[in-house]
Amino acid sequence: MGNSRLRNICLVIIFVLLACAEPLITSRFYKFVLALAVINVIMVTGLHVIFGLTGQIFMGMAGFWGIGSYILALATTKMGLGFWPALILSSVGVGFMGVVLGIPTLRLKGYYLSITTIGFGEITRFILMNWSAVTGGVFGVFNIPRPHFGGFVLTNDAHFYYFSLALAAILAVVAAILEDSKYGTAFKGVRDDELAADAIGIDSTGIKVMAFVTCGLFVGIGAGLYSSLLTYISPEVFTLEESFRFVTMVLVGGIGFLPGAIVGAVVLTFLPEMLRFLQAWYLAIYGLIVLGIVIYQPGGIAGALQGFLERRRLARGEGKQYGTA
Amino acid sequence: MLRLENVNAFYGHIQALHEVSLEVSAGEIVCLIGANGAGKTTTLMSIMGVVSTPQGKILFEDEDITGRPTPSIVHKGISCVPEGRRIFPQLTVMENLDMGFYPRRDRPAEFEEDLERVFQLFPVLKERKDQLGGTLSGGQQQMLALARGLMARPKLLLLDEPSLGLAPLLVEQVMESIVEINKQGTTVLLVEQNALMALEISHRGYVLETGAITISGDSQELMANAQVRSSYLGA
Amino acid sequence: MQQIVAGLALGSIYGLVALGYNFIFNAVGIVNLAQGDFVMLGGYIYGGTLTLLLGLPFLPALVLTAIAMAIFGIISQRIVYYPLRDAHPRMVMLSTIALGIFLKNISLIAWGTYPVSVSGLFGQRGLRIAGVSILYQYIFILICVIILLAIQQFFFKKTTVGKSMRAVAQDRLAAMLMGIDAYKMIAITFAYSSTLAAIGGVLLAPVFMVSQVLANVGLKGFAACVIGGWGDITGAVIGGLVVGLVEVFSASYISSVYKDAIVFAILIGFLIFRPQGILGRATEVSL
Amino acid sequence: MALLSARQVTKYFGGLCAVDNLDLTVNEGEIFALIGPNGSGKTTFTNLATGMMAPTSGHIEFQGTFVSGQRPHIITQMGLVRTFQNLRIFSSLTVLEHVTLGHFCRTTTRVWSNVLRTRQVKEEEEKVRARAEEILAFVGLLDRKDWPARSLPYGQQRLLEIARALATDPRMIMLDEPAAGMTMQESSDLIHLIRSIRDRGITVFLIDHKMRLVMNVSERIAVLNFGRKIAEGTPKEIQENPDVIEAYLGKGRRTA
Repeated sequence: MGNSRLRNICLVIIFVLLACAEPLITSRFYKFVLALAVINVIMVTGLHVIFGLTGQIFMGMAGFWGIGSYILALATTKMGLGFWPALILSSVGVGFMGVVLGIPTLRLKGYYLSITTIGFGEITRFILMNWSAVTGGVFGVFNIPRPHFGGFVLTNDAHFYYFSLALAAILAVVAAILEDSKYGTAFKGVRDDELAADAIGIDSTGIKVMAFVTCGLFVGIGAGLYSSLLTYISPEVFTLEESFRFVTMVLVGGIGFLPGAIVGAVVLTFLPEMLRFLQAWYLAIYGLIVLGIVIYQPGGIAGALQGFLERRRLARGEGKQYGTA
Repeated sequence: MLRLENVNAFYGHIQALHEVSLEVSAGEIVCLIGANGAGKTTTLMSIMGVVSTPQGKILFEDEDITGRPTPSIVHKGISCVPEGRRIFPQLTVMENLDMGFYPRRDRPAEFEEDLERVFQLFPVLKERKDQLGGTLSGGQQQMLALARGLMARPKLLLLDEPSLGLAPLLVEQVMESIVEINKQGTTVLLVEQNALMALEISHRGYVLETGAITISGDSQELMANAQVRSSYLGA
Repeated sequence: MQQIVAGLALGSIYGLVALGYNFIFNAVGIVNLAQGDFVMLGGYIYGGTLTLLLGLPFLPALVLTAIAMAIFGIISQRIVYYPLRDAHPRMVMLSTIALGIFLKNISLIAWGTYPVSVSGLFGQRGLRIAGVSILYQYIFILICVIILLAIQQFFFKKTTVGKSMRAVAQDRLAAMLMGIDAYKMIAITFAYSSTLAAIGGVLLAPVFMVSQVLANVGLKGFAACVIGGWGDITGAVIGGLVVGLVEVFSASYISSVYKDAIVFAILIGFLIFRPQGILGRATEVSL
Repeated sequence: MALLSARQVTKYFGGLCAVDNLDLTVNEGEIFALIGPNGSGKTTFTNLATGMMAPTSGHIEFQGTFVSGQRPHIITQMGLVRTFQNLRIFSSLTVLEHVTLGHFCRTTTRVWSNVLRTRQVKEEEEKVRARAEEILAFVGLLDRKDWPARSLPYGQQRLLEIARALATDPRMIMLDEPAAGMTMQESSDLIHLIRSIRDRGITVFLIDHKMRLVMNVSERIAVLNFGRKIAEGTPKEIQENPDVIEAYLGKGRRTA
C-alpha cells in the first residue's frame, strides 16, 4: 500500500466512528466489549510495528500483555504506586522485555523467531501461574484501581472508554509518524530483505530490537489499561490462543497497513463475543472464519480496499501509472 | 512440430506475452533471443503449461496442448531444461537422471540404454554418478540438467539460458553438446541471452521484445540485421 | 533403566511427530503448526470412536485410524495449503494455526471435555528385569517405530514415488518439468505425515489420556525438529529421543510440574545457541 | 596505496575448500576485476570481505583495519559496500526509498526526534532526499524515482542496486556480476558507469563473466581457479596467459 495519505484518511475515519459508536451501543456488556476493543487497538498498534512493518511474526503477544497487566496490577496494589507512574512503569517494563526478546533475534529468523516468541509467551504464563508469592498464582490480583485525574476517578465505563480512545489515537499518530520517518523505511527494508539491509550499513538486528521495544512500549500501555478496566486479572487469560488472535488481527487488517490492523482488532474483539450464541461451536467457527480470510482475502481489509480503489481508478479510465516489467 | 499461434500470457493483470506466434520444425535448432524480462522464459513456461495461457493456441505435432497440465505435456514428448539448471541438489547424479526418466518409467528396460547414451555425451557424469547433485560445479550441473532432460527421450527439448553464469570455456562446451544433441535427432528450442552464441549454433531465430516477437528469420540473416547487431550483438 | 525405556518410547513418538513436520516442511517449505492437533485427532478417532464406541480390537482400529487420517491429510492439504501454494509461506503457517484452532474446538464438540482413557494392548503389564519393571507398551512402541522407520527408509530410497517425493521437495518446478505431478506428490506427503501423526496418537493413547492436551505433543515434536536439525530425517528421530529422555528424567528427578518448561527452556537454548540443531547439517531455515 | 588486502585467506565449507590461501591487494582508486570459472571462489571472497561469512583462516584488511569477521553493517559503515549477484531489491520500497535507505547509515538523528519531527529531522530528510536524487540522476534513474522498485525492468534494478550502494558513501564498491542479465546495450552503458564511479573517487572491485566488459573497464585483473589465484595482471597479460586460457577463457573468442 505504502500510501500515507490513504492511511491518514482511514485513521481519521476510524477514530471518528469509534468516538461516535459509544452512545449508540446500549447494552452494558457491549459497551464493555467496545472498551476492550480500544485497548486491543492500542496493543495491535504495537504489533503492527513489529509484524506489519518489520515482518517478524511475533507470537508472544500474550506474554507482553500478561507482563504489562501484572506490572500495573502489582505496582498499584502491592507497591502502592499511583495509576500514572504504574502505567509508565508497565509501558517501560514491557519495552524492556522487548530488549530481552530482541536479543535472541540477533541470531534467529522466520519460524525460529516465531517459535521462540511462542516459548516466551508460554513461559511467561507459566511463571505468572506458579510464582504465587508475587503474582498470587491462579487466583490473580484484585482491586486494581481505575485511572484518575487529580481527584476525578474514571469509574464510569464511558469515561474510561474515551480516555482509552484518546490514548489509542495519540499512539496511532506516533506509529504513523514513525512509519513515515527514515526508521519506517528501515523497518520495511529489514522486512523485505535483511541481508540486503545489512549490506547497505543498516544494523538489522538493532532495527528489529527497536521494533520489539516500540511494540513493548505500546503493548505495556494497553495491558495496563486492561488491568485497570477489569480491576481483576488472572493468568489463565494470557494464552497462546490470544497471541494468535493478535496476529490474526493484523492479518485480517492486511499486513503493513495500520488502519487495517485497527479495524482487525475491533472486529476480532467483537466477533467471538457475537458468536457466543453458538456456544461450543463458536471457537470452531471462529477458526473457520480466520481460515477463510487467509485463503480468500489474504490481503485482508487493506487488500480489499486497495482492490476497490484500483478498480475505481481503472473504471475512471486512469491507466496504470507504471509499465509492465 | 511445435506451433504457437497468437499466444497471450498474463501474470496477475500484467500481460507478459502479446500475440506471440512461432514455429519449430522437426530437426531444427531454433533460438529465441531478447533482453531480460522480454518474455523468453514466459514463452517456454507457457508451452510447458506452467503459466496459464488463457488466449491463443499452442500446437504440438498438430495437437492442441494449450492449458494442459505440465505432466501430460512432458509425456507427449517435450522436455524443458529450466533457467538456472534446477537440478535436485540432494539427489545423487543417478537419482537425478532417474527423475528425468520419470515420463518413461513404465519402460524400465530402456533405462540402461538411455543412461549409456547420456554418459557417452557427458562422460564426467559417469565418474560422478553417486555424488549429490548439489556438490557438482556449475558446469557439471548444467551437463546434468541437459542429461536429465534427455533421459525423457524428448522429441523437442526446450533450453532456457543454458549459458547463464557459466565461464566462457564452459559456455563453449555446453553449446557444442547442444549441437551434438541436435545431430542425434532431438529438435531444440533454445532461449538465450547470449545472442551471438545462440545464433551461431541455431538454424533460425526469433527476437522477443517486451513480450512480442519483433524480428524473425534465418540465423545468418539475423546476424546481419542492423537492429539485431546493435541491440543484441553489441556491434 | 525404567526411565530410559520410557524416555526412549516417548521420544520415538515425538520423533514420529517431528518426522511429520519435516516431511511437510521439505515438501512445501512450511511448518504445519496443526501437526499436534493431528496427533490429537488421531488419538480421538482411535480411542474415542473406534475403540470405546465401536469396540474394535487394536489392529483394525490402528489401520482404520491411519486410513482416516491419511484422507484427512489430503483434505487438509486441499484446504490449508493448495489455495495458498503461491502465497507467502507465512500465510500458510497462519492457515495451519487456524486449522489447529478449528480442530481443537471441533474435537471438544465431538468427544467432549473429559479425557478418554484407553487401555493399551498390554494394559499395565510389564517385563521385570533385575528388579525394574518395563511396561510392554513401551517396548511395543519402540518396535513399531523402528519397523516404520525401516519401511520409510526403503520407500524414499528405492521406490519411484519416494524418489519423486524427494524431488518435489527439493525443486517443485523442476519436478513438474520432469513430468511429475507435483501436487499429487504433495498430497501424498500430507497424507503420509498425517498418518505418522495418527500412529503417534494411537501409540500415545494408552500412555497419556486422550484430550485436547495431547495436541501439546506438537510442541514436543517441534522441539525435536529444532534439536535434531530441521529437514533432517535422522535428526528428527534423534531430537525426539532427546526430548523424550529429558522429559522423563526431569519429571522424575526435578518436578513433574516443570517438565514441559524444561523442555521449552532447552528448545529456546537450542534456538539461540545452536539453531542448526545437533547434527547441524540443515542449512538456515528462513521464511 | 593498498585499500583492501587479503592475506592467506582460506575458507572451507565442510570439507570443500572454496578459497585457498589467497593473497590479494586492491589499490586505492583503481578498477580491479576478479574472474574465474564458476565455483572458483569469487563470490565467497566477496562474502568474506563484506562480513557475510568469516574466513576459516587468514584475514582481510580494509584501510588498515581488520574487516574479516566483522558484522556486515559495520564494514559498510567503514566504507566497503557490495552488490549482489542475485538481485536483492526491497520489494515494497520505491526507487527513491531504496536510495534514501542506502544513506540511512550516514544519518544522525535519533528516534525520539523523528517522532517529535524536530527541525533537525526535517533538514536531514531534505538533505538525504537531495543526495538520493543526485545519485539517481548519476545512474540515470531519476525519472523513475517514484516507481515501486519491483516494477523496474531487470537491467534498471541492477542499476538501482548500484545506486543504493553508492548512497552509503563508500570508498570501495564490490560489484558481483553487475552485468548478469543485462542486454548488450546496458552492459556497454555499464562500462561508462563503472568509470564514472571511479572518477567520483570510489575504488571499484568487479566480478563478471562478460569478458568484453571486464577486459574493457578494468586496470588490473586477478584470476581464480579452485579458490587459488592462478594469474594477476593487466587485461592484456591475462588474455595471453596460457594458464588462464586453459582454465577459463578457452581458445575460441565466441563469447561476448
